[in-house]
Amino acid sequence: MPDLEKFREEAREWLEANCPESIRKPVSGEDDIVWGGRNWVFKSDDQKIWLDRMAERGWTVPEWPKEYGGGGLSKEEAKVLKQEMARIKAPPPVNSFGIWMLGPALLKFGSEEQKREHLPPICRGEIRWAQGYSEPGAGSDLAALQTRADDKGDHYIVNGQKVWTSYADECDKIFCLVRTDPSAPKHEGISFLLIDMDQPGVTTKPIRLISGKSPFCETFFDDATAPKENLVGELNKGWTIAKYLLTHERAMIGGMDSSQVLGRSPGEIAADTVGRNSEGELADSFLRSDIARSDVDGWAFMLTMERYRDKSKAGEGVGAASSGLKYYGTELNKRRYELSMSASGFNALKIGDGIDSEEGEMARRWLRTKANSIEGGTSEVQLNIISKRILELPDA
Amino acid sequence: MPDLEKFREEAREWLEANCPESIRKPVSGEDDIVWGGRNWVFKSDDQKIWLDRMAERGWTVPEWPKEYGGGGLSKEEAKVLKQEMARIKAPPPVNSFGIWMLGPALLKFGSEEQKREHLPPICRGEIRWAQGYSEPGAGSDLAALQTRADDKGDHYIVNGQKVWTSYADECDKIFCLVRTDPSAPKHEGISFLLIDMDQPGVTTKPIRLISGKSPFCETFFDDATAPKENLVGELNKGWTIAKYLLTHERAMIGGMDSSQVLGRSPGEIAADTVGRNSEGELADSFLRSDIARSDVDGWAFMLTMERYRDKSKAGEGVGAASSGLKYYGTELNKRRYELSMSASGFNALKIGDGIDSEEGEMARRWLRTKANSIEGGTSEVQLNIISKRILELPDA
Amino acid sequence: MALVLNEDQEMLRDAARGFLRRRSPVSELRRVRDEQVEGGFSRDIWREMAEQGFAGVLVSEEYGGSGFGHVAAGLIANEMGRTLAPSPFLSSAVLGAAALGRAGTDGQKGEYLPGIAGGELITAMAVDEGDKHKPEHVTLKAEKSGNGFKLTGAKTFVADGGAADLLIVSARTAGADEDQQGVTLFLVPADATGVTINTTPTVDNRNYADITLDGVEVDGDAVLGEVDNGFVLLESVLNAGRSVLAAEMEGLAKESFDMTVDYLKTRKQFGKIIGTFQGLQHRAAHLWTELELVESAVLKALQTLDENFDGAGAIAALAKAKAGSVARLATQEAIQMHGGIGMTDEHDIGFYMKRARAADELFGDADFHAGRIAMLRGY
Amino acid sequence: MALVLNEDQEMLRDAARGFLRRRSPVSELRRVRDEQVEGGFSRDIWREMAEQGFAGVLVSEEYGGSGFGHVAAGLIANEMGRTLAPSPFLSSAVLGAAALGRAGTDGQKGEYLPGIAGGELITAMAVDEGDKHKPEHVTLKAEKSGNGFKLTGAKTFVADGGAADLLIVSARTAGADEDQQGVTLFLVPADATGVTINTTPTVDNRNYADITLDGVEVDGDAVLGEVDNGFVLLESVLNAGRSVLAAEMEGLAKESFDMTVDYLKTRKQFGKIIGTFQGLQHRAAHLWTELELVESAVLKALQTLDENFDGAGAIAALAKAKAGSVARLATQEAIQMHGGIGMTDEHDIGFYMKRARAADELFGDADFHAGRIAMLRGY
Repeated sequence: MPDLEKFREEAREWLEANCPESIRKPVSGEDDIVWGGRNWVFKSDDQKIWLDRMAERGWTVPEWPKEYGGGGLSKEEAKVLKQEMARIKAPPPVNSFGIWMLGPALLKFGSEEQKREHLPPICRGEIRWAQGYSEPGAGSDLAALQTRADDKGDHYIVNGQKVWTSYADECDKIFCLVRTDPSAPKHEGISFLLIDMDQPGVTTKPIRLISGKSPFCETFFDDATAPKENLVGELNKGWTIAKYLLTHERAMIGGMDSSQVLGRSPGEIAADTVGRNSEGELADSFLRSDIARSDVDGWAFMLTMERYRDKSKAGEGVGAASSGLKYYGTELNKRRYELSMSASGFNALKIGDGIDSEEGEMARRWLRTKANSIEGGTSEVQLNIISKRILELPDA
Repeated sequence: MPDLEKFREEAREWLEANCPESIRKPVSGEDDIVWGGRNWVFKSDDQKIWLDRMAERGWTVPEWPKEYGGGGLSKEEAKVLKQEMARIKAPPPVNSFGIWMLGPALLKFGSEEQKREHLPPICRGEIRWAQGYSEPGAGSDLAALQTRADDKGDHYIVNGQKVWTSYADECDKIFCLVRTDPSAPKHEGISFLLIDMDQPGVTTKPIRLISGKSPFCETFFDDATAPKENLVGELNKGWTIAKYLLTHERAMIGGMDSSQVLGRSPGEIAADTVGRNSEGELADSFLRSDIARSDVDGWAFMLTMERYRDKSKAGEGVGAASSGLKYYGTELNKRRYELSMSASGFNALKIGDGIDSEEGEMARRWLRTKANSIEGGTSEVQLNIISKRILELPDA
Repeated sequence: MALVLNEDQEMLRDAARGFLRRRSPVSELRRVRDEQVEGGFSRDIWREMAEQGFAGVLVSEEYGGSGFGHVAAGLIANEMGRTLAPSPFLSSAVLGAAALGRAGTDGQKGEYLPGIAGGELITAMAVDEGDKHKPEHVTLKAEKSGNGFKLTGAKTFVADGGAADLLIVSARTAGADEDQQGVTLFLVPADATGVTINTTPTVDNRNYADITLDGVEVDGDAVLGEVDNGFVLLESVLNAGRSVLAAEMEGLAKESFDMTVDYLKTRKQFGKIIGTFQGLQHRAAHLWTELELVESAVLKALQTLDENFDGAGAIAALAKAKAGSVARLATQEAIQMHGGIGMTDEHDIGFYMKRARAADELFGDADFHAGRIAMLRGY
Repeated sequence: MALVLNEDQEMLRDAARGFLRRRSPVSELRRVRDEQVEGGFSRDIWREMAEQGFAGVLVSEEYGGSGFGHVAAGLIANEMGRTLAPSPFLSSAVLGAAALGRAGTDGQKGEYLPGIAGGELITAMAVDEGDKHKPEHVTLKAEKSGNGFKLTGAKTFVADGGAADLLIVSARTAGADEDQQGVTLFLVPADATGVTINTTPTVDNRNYADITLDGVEVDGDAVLGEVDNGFVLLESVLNAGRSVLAAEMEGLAKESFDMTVDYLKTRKQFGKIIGTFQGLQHRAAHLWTELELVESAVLKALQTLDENFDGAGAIAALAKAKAGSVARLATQEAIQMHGGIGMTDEHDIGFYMKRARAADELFGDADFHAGRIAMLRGY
C-alpha cells in the first residue's frame, strides 16, 4: 500500500513540525493529561498549542468524519498516525468521555443537528462531558435507574441522583440515562439525554474511595432542565444506546494491559525483595509459581485481545465475547496487583499521611484495581452474559 | 477414672488372648476385609474365629445395647477398645452397611420387634445389608425417587430401580427408600423399607467406573415383595430417616484422612521424582507451593474434625456443619490426589491391561476420588445446605 | 485439651466484645486516621483496655497481670479484629510480655512487666531489616563496648515503633548475616541517644516505624536472654505474636464475612435480593468452610502456646498461614460482593481488606508460613 | 499473520472433523481398549488418515506429503482431541516428520519421509528417562564403535513406542548427565538387535513404552543432525510436538465442555434444568473464557512454527502450559457437572479426563512450561 506509506511520511513530517518539543515525553502524572472544557487550565502553553494544532487538522479524533471536526482517516491511517505519535512520544492532545463514549453514540444514534452541535466542540477540547449512568440504588442492575425526566412541552425537568460520574465536578455537560416512562417495563422507559451541568439544578459531590481521592462524583439533579432537542435517539429507546456504549466500555476496561505494575513486572519486583536461588529461580517458590501462572494467563489474554481484533478486522463480530475480555482482564489485573503487593512486601504497604496523599502509589493502585471487576458491569454480570448469550444456558 | 483404666486392662488381656496372631496386621487389600453375610467366604479360619469371638462379646458393635447383640460400652470405653485393638493391629472383625447405617437407623427409628429381628444378625456378621437410596433419574435430588411400594394388605409390591447400591450383588437384604404415596409432595410420600434380596423380583448388575471394577451395582425391583412389618418408622415419613442417615454418611465421607496417598505424602513422592535444591526445598517451585498449601489446608481440616468432635462431646450439635466437612474433605482429597499424580509423573499414569486390572493403584484411586464430591450429596448440594441452613441466605 | 472454649473463656470473649463494640468500633480507627492521631491509637482507650485486663493477659499476677494466657489473648485479639481496634495490644501485651516473661531476669521483669500490664509502658519488637519478613536476616550489629554493647544498624516495619517506650531489638553479636546463631535480643529505650524513629503511615492506618540505631550504647543489663542464643527465644516469642495476630485476622475475616452475608440479605438487584443468587451463595458457603478451618487452627495454636510455649512453632505457622490467606480472600470477596458502595471510603468494609493485607505481611505472610511447614515436613 | 483461520484452513478443519466423527469417534478408543488392540490404534484407520493427508501434513511435497504446515497439523490434532482418536499422528506425522524434515540428510529424508507421509512408517521419540519430563537429563550413552556408535541405556514413557518402526533416540555423546551440550539424536530401527520394548498400558489407553537399548550398534548414518549438538534440534522438534499436543488438548477440552453444556441444558434436578443454577452457570462461563485463551495461545504457537520454526520455544511453552491446565480443569469440571453418570465407564466423559492428564504430562506439564516462561523472563 504505497498510499499508506505516503500518509506515514506526511504525518511524520507534520508531527515533527508541529508537536512542541516540551511535551514529547511519556505521560507520567496528572499534569501531563489534558481533559479540556470550559474550566480547563492548561499546565503549559505548549499543551494548548498542541491541542489547537491537532484539532485544526481533525487529528484529536482521526477517524471521525471531517464535517464534524474529525480527521476522516481510515482505520489503517489512524493506526499509522498513532504509531508516528508514539515514535516521537507525542501525547494525546486531549482525552475525554466525549471522544470515547458520547461521540461514538452520537455518530451512531444522533440526529444531524446533534452531531453538528456537539461533536466539533468535543474535537476541539472545548466542551468536557461526564457520563451519567449509574445510580446508588441500581448498581449492576443499571436499568433499575430512577432519575426521571418529565415532559414539560419543549423541555424536560430532571430529578434524581447519579453516582460514579467521573470528573463531574469539572465537566460542562453530562450525558445521562433517564426514565421518561415510569409505567413502562424497566428497559423500555429509558431515554438518553444531554444535560448542561452549568445550571442551578445540578450539583456534584466528590466520592472518596478506599484508595483515596478519586475522579468520581455523585451528581444531583433537582429540577434541572434540558431542552427537547437534547434527547438522543428515540424517546424511551435509550437502553439500546446504553447497551452499545456498555459493550464499548467493557472492551476498554478489560483490555487494559496488566502485564506491568508501575513499570515493572511482578517477577522483577520479587527478584529484588526475595532474591534468587542457585538455579537463578526466585528464591520463594510460592511467589515464583503464582507469578509464572499469572504471566501465562496474562500473555494468553493479550493474544486473545489480538485474536479478537483480527476477527473484527476479518468481519466477524465479537459481540458478547467482550464480556469475557472484561471479566478475565479485570480479574487478572486484580491478581497481578495482589502479586505485586506480595512481592514488594512491607514497602508497598506504605501509603503516606492521610487518605488523599499522593504517596503510596503501589498500594493506591492495588486498592483501585478492586473496582475494575465492579465498574462497567461486575464480573458476575459478565458471567451471566456469557452464560446466557454465548452458552445459551436457560434462565432460572 | 480408674474404671476406664481397669476396662483397658481387661480389654487388653482379652484381646491378647483371643485375637488370632495371623490376622494382627494392617489391612492391606480386599482379602483382609470381612463383610459377612450368607454368601460370605472367609479368607482364613482365623478370620471366622476372630469374628465369632468378638460377636459373642458384643464387640463387633461395642456401643450398641447388649440386648440386641452389642457390647453396651460407653463412648469412652469404646474408644479405649479401639485404641487397644489398634495397639496389636487387630482388624475390625466385620464391616458392613448394617453396622454403619441400618443399625443406627433401627436403634433410633425401629420398633422393638425390628431391633430384635435385625440387629443381632448384623452384630454376628450373618446378614449383609445393602443401601438402596439413589436412583438414575434422581441424582442429587434424592427425594425425586420413583421406586414404588404398593400396599397389598399384608405386604408391599416393589417396582423400580436403584443405583450405586454397594455390593448389592453379594448382599442378603437391602434397606430402601420407596415411594408409598405418589400423590403426596415429594418429601412426604417416601417410606423406609427392608427388602430381601433373595427373591425372584430382585436382580442386580455391577457398575464399572472410570477407575475400573467397583462395588457398585444397579438393583432392579420387578414385583418384589416385602412384608408390612418391614416398614421402618412411620408410613410416608421415611425422609426423616433418610436425612438422619445422610448427615451420618456425610461426616463419614468428608472425614476420610486425606493426608497420605498410598502411604506416602505428596511431598515425599515429589522429593523422589523432582529432587531437592541446595536449600533442601523441592526443586519444583510449583509442586512445592501447591503441596505446601494443600498440607496447610489438610492439617487445618483435621483440626476442624477434632474441634467438631470435641464440640459434640461438649454437647453442642454440629448439625449442618457436617455438610461443610463433607464438602471440604472431599474437595481436598481430590486436590491431594491430583497433586500426587503430578508428583509421581509418568509412573502414576500406568494402569495395567484392561479397565478392571488390579494394577495402577495410584491412578485408580485418583480416578475414584472424583466420585467423592458426588456421592453422599454433591459438593454443590453441600454448599446449598450451608447457604440455607447456616448462613440463612434466602431461597431464589 | 478439648478444642473448644470453656465457660471462663466464653465470658472473657463476651466481655471483650461488649467493651470493644462500645469503646472502639471501626469509627475509632477512622478517627485515628482522619485526625492523624500520634502513635496510631488513643492512649485513653488503651488505658481503659488495660483496666479491662487486656494489657496484662500474658503477665503473671506477680507482676500485676492476670496470667490468663494465650487462648485468652487470642480471644481479645479476635474481638479487636472484629472492630479493627487500633491498640498496641500485639506489640506490648503479647510480644513484649511474652519476651520479658519468658527470658527476663527478675530485675527486668520487675522493671518492665508491671508497666506493660498497666498499659503505661509500650514495647515494640524490632525484627525485620528487609521488605519481606526474615527473622534470621540480622545485620544490625551489637559490638562489645565497655560493660555493654554499641548497636548500629536499621530495622524496618516495626509495629507500634512510633509509640513504643521500649524497643526489643534483634542484633548480631556473632556469625554471618543469615545465621541463626549469633543473634542477641536487646532492650533499648526508645529515647536512647542515637535512636531515630520514623513512622511510616500504611494502608491499615496502624503505626509502623523505620528505626535507625546509630552507635546506641546500652549496658549489659540490656541483654534479654542469652548472648548469641537469642534466635530461639525470638522465634518462640514471634510464634506467640503470630498466633495472636492470626486470631485477630480470624476476627476481622469473620466480621467482614458477617457484614457481607447481612448485605446479601438486604441488597436488591434485578428485582431480587442478591443473596438468592446461587453464584454468590456458593462463594459465601465456601468462605464459611474456610473460616471454620481458620478457627480450628487458631484455637489449636493458642492452646499449644499455653501448654508448651516452645513447641508451638509448626502450629503457629499453620494458624498464621491459614488465617492470612483466608482473611485476604474473605475481605476481597467482601468488597466484590458489596459492589460500588464497598469501594467508597465512606463504607467500613475497605478498612478490613487493608488491615488483612498488612496483618498477613507482618511476621511472615501465608506463603512464608506454608514454606515453613514444607521445610518441617522435609520438602 | 492475522490470528484467525483462513478459508483453506477452515475447510481442512471441517474435512478432518467430518472424517474423524465418522471413522474414529470415542467408541473407537473404547474398542481399542476393550479389545486390547496391539499398538494402541487401528492400522487400517491410520492408513485411511494418511489417505486424508493427515500423515503427510508436515512432509514436503517432494517427499510425498502436502507440506501444509503446523497450523494445519494443529487443526487435525484439535479434531482428534474432540473424538480422542487413537493414532500415531503426534509421534510420526509431527515429531518424526519435523525431526527428519528439519535435520535429515537427503538420504535420510528419502529413506523415511515418504513412508511417514504414506502412513506405512511409524516413528517415535525416545526422550525421557525419569518420571517427569526433563529432556536435558540424558544418560543413555552412545559410544563410538567402529564407523558408528553403540547405544546403551533406557528410555521411559515413549509415546507410540510399542508401534514404532523407527525410534528417534536422544543419547549422550559427551558432557555430564544434565548438560545440553553433548546430546546427539540417533535413528534406531525398532527391530535392531539389543532393543527391548515394553509397552505400558496407561490411563488414556494410548500406547507408551519403556525401551531398553543394550549395546545397540548403529552406523554413522544413524546420526540425525550434528553429533553433540542435538539438543537444540531436539528442543525445536519437541516444541512442534508440544504445540500440536496443545491443539489436541484444546480440542478435547472444548469437546468435553460442549458435552457438559449440553448436559446442563437437559438434566433436571429438584424440578429444574440444572443449567439454570447460577453456581454452575458461572463456572461454565469462566471455563469458556479459559478456553478462549487456550485457543489464542495455541493458534499463535502453530502460526509461529510456520513462520519461524526455531523461534517458537516460548510460545510453545505458553500453549502447552495453558492448554494443559485448562484441559485438566475442563475435564474435571465435566465429571463433576455430569454427576454420578460421569463416573461410570459407560459414559464417554471419563475418557476425556484421562487423556487430558496424560497429554498434560507428556513433554512437560503445565507447571514445567510455566517454569520455562519464568526462566525466560529472568525469574
